Amino acid sequence: MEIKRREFLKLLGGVSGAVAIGTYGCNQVIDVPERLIELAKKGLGIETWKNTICGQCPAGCGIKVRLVDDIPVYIKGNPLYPVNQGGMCPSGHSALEVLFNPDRIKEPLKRIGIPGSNKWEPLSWEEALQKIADFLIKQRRNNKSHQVAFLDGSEQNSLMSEHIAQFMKAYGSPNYYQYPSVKNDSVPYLLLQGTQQIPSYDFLNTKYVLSFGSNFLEEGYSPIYYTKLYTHLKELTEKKRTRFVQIDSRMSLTAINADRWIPIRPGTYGALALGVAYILIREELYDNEFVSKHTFGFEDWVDNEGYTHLGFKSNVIGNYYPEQVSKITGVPGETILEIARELGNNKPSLVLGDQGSADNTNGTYSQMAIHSLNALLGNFGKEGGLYFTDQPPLAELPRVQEDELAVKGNSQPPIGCTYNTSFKIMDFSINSFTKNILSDNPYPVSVLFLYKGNPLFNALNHHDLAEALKKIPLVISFDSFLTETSEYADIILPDHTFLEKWDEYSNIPSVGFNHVGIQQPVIEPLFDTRNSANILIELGDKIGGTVSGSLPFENFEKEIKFRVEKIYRSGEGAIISEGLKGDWLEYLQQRGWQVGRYNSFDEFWKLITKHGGWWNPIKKEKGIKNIFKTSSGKFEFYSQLLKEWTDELVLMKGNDSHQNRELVLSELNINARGDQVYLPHYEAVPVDEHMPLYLTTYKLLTNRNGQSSNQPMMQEMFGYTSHQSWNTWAEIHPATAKDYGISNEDYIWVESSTGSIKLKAIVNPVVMPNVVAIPFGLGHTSFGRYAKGHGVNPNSVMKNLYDSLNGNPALQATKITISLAT
Amino acid sequence: MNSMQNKIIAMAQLVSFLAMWIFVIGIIIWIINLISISVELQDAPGVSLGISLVAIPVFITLACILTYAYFGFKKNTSNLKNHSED
Amino acid sequence: MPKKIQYENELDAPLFRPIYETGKGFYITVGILMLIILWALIMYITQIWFGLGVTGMNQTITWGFYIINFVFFIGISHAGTLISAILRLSRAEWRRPITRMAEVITAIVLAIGGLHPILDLGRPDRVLNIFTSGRLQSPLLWDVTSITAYFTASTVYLYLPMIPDIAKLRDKGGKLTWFYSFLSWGWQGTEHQKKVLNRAISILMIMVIPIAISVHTVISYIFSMTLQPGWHSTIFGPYFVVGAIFSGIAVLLILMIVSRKVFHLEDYLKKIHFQYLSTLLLIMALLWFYFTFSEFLTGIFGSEPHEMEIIHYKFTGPYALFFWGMLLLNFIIPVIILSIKRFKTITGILIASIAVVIGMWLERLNIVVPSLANPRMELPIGIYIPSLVEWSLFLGGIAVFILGFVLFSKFFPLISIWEIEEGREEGIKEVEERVHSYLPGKETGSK
Amino acid sequence: MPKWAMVIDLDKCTGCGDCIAACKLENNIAIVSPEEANDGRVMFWMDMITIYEGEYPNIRVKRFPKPCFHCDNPPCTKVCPVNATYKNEEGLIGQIYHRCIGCRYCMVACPYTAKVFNWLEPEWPDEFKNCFNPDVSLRMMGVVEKCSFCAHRLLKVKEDADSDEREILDNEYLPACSESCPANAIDFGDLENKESRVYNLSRSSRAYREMEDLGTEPKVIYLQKRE
Repeated sequence: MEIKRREFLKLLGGVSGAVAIGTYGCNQVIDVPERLIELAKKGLGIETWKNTICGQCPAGCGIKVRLVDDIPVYIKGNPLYPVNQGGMCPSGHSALEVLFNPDRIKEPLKRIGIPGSNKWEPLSWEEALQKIADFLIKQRRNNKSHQVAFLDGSEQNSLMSEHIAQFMKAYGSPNYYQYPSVKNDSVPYLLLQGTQQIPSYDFLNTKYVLSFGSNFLEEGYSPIYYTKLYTHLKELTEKKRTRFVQIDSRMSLTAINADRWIPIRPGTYGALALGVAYILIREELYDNEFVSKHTFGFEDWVDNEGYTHLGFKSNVIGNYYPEQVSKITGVPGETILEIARELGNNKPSLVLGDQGSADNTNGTYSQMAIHSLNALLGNFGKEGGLYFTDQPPLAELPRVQEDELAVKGNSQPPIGCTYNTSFKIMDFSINSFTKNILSDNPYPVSVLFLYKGNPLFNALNHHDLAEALKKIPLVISFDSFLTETSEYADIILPDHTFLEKWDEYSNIPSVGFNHVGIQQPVIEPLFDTRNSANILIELGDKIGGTVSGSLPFENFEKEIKFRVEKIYRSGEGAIISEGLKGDWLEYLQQRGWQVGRYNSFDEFWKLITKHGGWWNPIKKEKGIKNIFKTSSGKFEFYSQLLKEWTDELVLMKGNDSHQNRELVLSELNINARGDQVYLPHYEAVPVDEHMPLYLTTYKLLTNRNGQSSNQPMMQEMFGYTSHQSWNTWAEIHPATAKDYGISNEDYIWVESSTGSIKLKAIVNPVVMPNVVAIPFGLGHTSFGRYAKGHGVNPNSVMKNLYDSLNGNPALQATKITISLAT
Repeated sequence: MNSMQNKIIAMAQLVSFLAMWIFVIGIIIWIINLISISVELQDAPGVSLGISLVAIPVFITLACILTYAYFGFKKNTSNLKNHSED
Repeated sequence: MPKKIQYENELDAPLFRPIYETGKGFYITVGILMLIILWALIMYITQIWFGLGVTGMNQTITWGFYIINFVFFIGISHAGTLISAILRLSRAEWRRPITRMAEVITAIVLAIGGLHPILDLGRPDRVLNIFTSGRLQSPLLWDVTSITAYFTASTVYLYLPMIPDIAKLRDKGGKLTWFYSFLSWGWQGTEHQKKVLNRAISILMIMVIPIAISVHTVISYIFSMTLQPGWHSTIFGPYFVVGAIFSGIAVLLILMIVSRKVFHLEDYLKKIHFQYLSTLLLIMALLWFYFTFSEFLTGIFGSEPHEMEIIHYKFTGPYALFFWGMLLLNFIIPVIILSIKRFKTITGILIASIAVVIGMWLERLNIVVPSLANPRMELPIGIYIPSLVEWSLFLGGIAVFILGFVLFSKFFPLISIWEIEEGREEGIKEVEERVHSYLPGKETGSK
Repeated sequence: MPKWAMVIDLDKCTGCGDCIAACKLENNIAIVSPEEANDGRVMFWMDMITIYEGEYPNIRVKRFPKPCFHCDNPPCTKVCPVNATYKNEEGLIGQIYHRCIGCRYCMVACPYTAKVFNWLEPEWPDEFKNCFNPDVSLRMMGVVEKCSFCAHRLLKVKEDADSDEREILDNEYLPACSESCPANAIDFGDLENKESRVYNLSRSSRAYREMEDLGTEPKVIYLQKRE
């Protein structure tokens, strides 16, 4: 036996042992795939590891890819990369199924059928690019450069987005949008403290965390980073534990791991937050010093014209006493009392708000209410509070050179914004984007670039969006797969998968330190695909002039190098490396802000690509002053910015008259009046009262935005928590199920005013009564053999509602009824 | 019934009889083999022995009974033949 | 047909008739059965081709029809040999027309049952591994050994008592003379041969009883040796044996009634035989209930959570219908029919027996599936719905059994002729002496 | 002789399910068709068990990963008729795929339902055949398979250790699940080695094993949630 095994090892060289275990394995050589036998005959199977950044979701984890004879066979977390420190999420592991997916687009395609007909014919790169370039040039010559729009669904803080922005600006169009857009999510922070940045939370030093629907372990910006923090915390605080309390209408992964779960009626988070504020204020549990020093609009105040304005305090005291709040939220008064006291008595204590509380028509106001709790607790610029990371010392891209065509184009109003195209607060709303395209308001869109993402699948207004896509003369999609959306494209320029391309990721939102990750090819492109970034450079060159001048790089790799070189010069931080394993924070603290010296940039570059990234955990000391960029230089309970901009809108209606203000407010779907509009307050969600149940959706780690639906492994373990594979299910509380005569595993109809879907019911008490929770991700009508026709898409029964302040879709605002499917 | 046929039949009987023995012996060998394996793998030896102790004798007795019957009948038929000769 | 074979003048002519006269009925039955078997064969080939995926089993419920039927068929096999052996031992004179049939059933059903585990294998091509690298500590191997032993024993036990009848057939001549003379081992019916034969039989019947019992005990071990709740029970050995004999007698009764009708054996299988046998059935029914009762009582009384889970599942779960059906068919119906004189007619007995056979099959189902459907780990409870393939193979098994019986009846007398004769000649005298010997008074010189 | 064991800290485990994916990728576990999956024939070596305790709204959800427990007193190896599943000298329970006759007796006998069966011929599109892990043999139709504690990794580690004459270090041999668990909840190591993390954790007051009353002596030890 032994000898045989040796022989076998020889056969497979470096990659020892298809031998399972025991002494019988030798016979199992026959079980090794042909390919490997051949490789083995060729010589030793050489095993190598390459570091890169995972592109499955925006979380930007560092991954280590195992290659045997240059073919990736396994992926694990990069133990050195500070964001995930060797951790991974399920979908990261199925990345190889993206790379080797049988449904990949292998060459440029031209649509021959009608949009959505999915009939294609191949096209040579030169032909395709020339075609597009000509069109773009024509547009430009006719002063229509602004009619070129770019929709970037990557959701990623990568160089790519800046790259695109650069291109669009140089070309002369204001219409570059990210969807979903992080900028939108940060609107509340913009309104309250004037900075458009997602805060990071100092979990490690806090005693108590109150999370308003923020599912940071599952749906957050970087779940694995938070998982790491979370468990690191549990290690640190064996004795005195940090207490996690999760407020959510469904028991999310975060809620399961929290110390307490408080169910709440969807869309009423803001009210609860203010209810908590009520008690903090009443019982003097808030940070009086901070509030008096660094906040604006807490007490009632008088403006220059001598008008008295309502203060946060009196607003809260007046409207949000526990009985009232518990009537709105369904949370018992004593519970509110409890959490408020725990919050006030366990400082430093943190308050988080996201997903559940944000994805609603009143999302922005809820977030403001929740965030203002942090102000009451004085959680700024102190240990165990929240903070804002610095920007990494990356080189800015060269200043965009705008010729007069570009200037003219850029001066045009962007079409991606809400009801009035100059509403500055919001970055992008797919809803108004669509409406504007359909109504040619203020101008038609003639070219649309699509990069990654799948708006037709994600958006709540997919019908209109489809129409809009049909309307646009030229739709170009950079995509590796045929998705619902790219089916509407006229030309598809296949992109590399992230394992084949260069990119650079810096500062994932809410990750608590400065970091840069290098995404690099681990394998030669399998097919005739190209990096979209390079395509843009090429297009720029074809257009020529200032456009090519603004992207003066041979290719994307060079561009990244150019950016990274500045880090090297700055000498800040460190390339992640063996030394930083283990208890990294302390290590760097005592080691000062710089680790390691590099003789040359080439060495630096070699190292950073070898290890996968750079980081700098040391925060620059910031006075509270530079946290708040508001006009008052303080934290503004009363958002003067919001006031200013609403006033602008009012003026655009003509004069500042009562009815104009009414008009504006009603168009913004704001029910509050007077000063309340600019204060954190509770806005009731407009729901169909005749529908008895709430519909809430959530995203699973196995398939965060439906982008993993074409990976069989993820399809199979989609519902690993309730042993559901390849299909969608609806969670229903036993009481509710009883009312509707539904038992576990029954099939039910979920019906809203916009449509109905049939799916399996899972009856268990992890969702509050009268709420039906459905995971988002499946129900594709395209996107390859593994995605198509499995499960249902809850968004298809959702009402097309949006938070009109920041333009985000309201995923929790639909009410439904259910019935047993027969 | 000619004698030729008789001979063939007698042969056939003998063959089947031997086959029976081979079968039984085969089984016994197999069981012994199994015991050796179980000893080698330190399986519960009590069980193995128990089974084999039951199985082996059973097969042997069966075989013996058949043999007994076989020859018992044979012997008798032969003297019958002698009778018929004279 | 050269010359018509003379048997009409025989005393036991009705026993020869089915052998020498072939009606249309015979060919039709055989034809139909052949078709069914062919179908089953095709189904099995598909299973080999595509794998066990074509069945209704899944990761939690990994055993289904095949194992159920395995236990069921082996159970039936207990009819024959055991009963005939016991009757022979107790020298019950009414056994004479019954024994042969009983033994036939055993032989055929064992062959079928024994093959079922192979149907259940994921890799039948590797079945020989149990010879090269078998492990005696696995209850499955205990089965292999004990079933082979039982099979050989019962075939021998069927064969030896048949020799005199075979000789009879040989002497009648006809096309198959060579065949019969090959099997008859030159039987001449001399005193010496009779002595030899009787001795052989008497050794066999003593030996067969323990084997038969052991076989079904061992089969129960397959289940009770695991830690599964609902299986891990010491009572299982006897429980299975009783169940086996129970179903065995039922099948025997059915066949007796049928062949009595078909082959006009009213003269041989008299009402009295059915009376006696059905009484035995009744006793078994009660015994079976006793075991079932104590099995569940211990479970419920101890109320160990996992046990309870499964008992609850049996009582109320998706298979509850089968469970209560089992009680009805195995206990209530037979007891009512067999204990009330008025119902205890041939038809009544037939109904009761059929009920029992179905009931016993349900019992096997209730043992195998629910325990597997409720794993100890908190996994979603699986459901098992047998596929077409499984049903076909079940049907095929039954078809093979009937075919075997029909063919046997074509070549050999279903009732032991020589034993009947023996009964006429010596039986009566012998019984008389025996009765005398039981009675008070001085020993009459009984040999 | 080392005694390999796994310690899963349920206080840290968030139930993210990464272990499942890592395991599937590392061990070339077949992915069954949706229809098959519907019939409950999904193959996970590492599975996720969820238990709901308490009354709404004070529900405690206990969610824990379940690999093969590699019992010291395994019920499965006892019943295998062909010695296709067995306990090797280091206490790992092995499966010999090419010898298994597919009687599924071991699955029936395992109280933890840790084993899965290949009901149909496992199939992959050719593209995916590229990224098989060459260290792990593929299974064929009709055989039973289960978690092996990534024993193929042990082989490698052993060879490394042998080549530079030394003992295997603690945390040198890690199964895929433990290696990539984002919560560091899965520890793996040698119970015989008094210095190993696993040894110390296994002596914690929170340590327990699934269904200890069965006397199967699992070598997967759970650490209870702290309250």
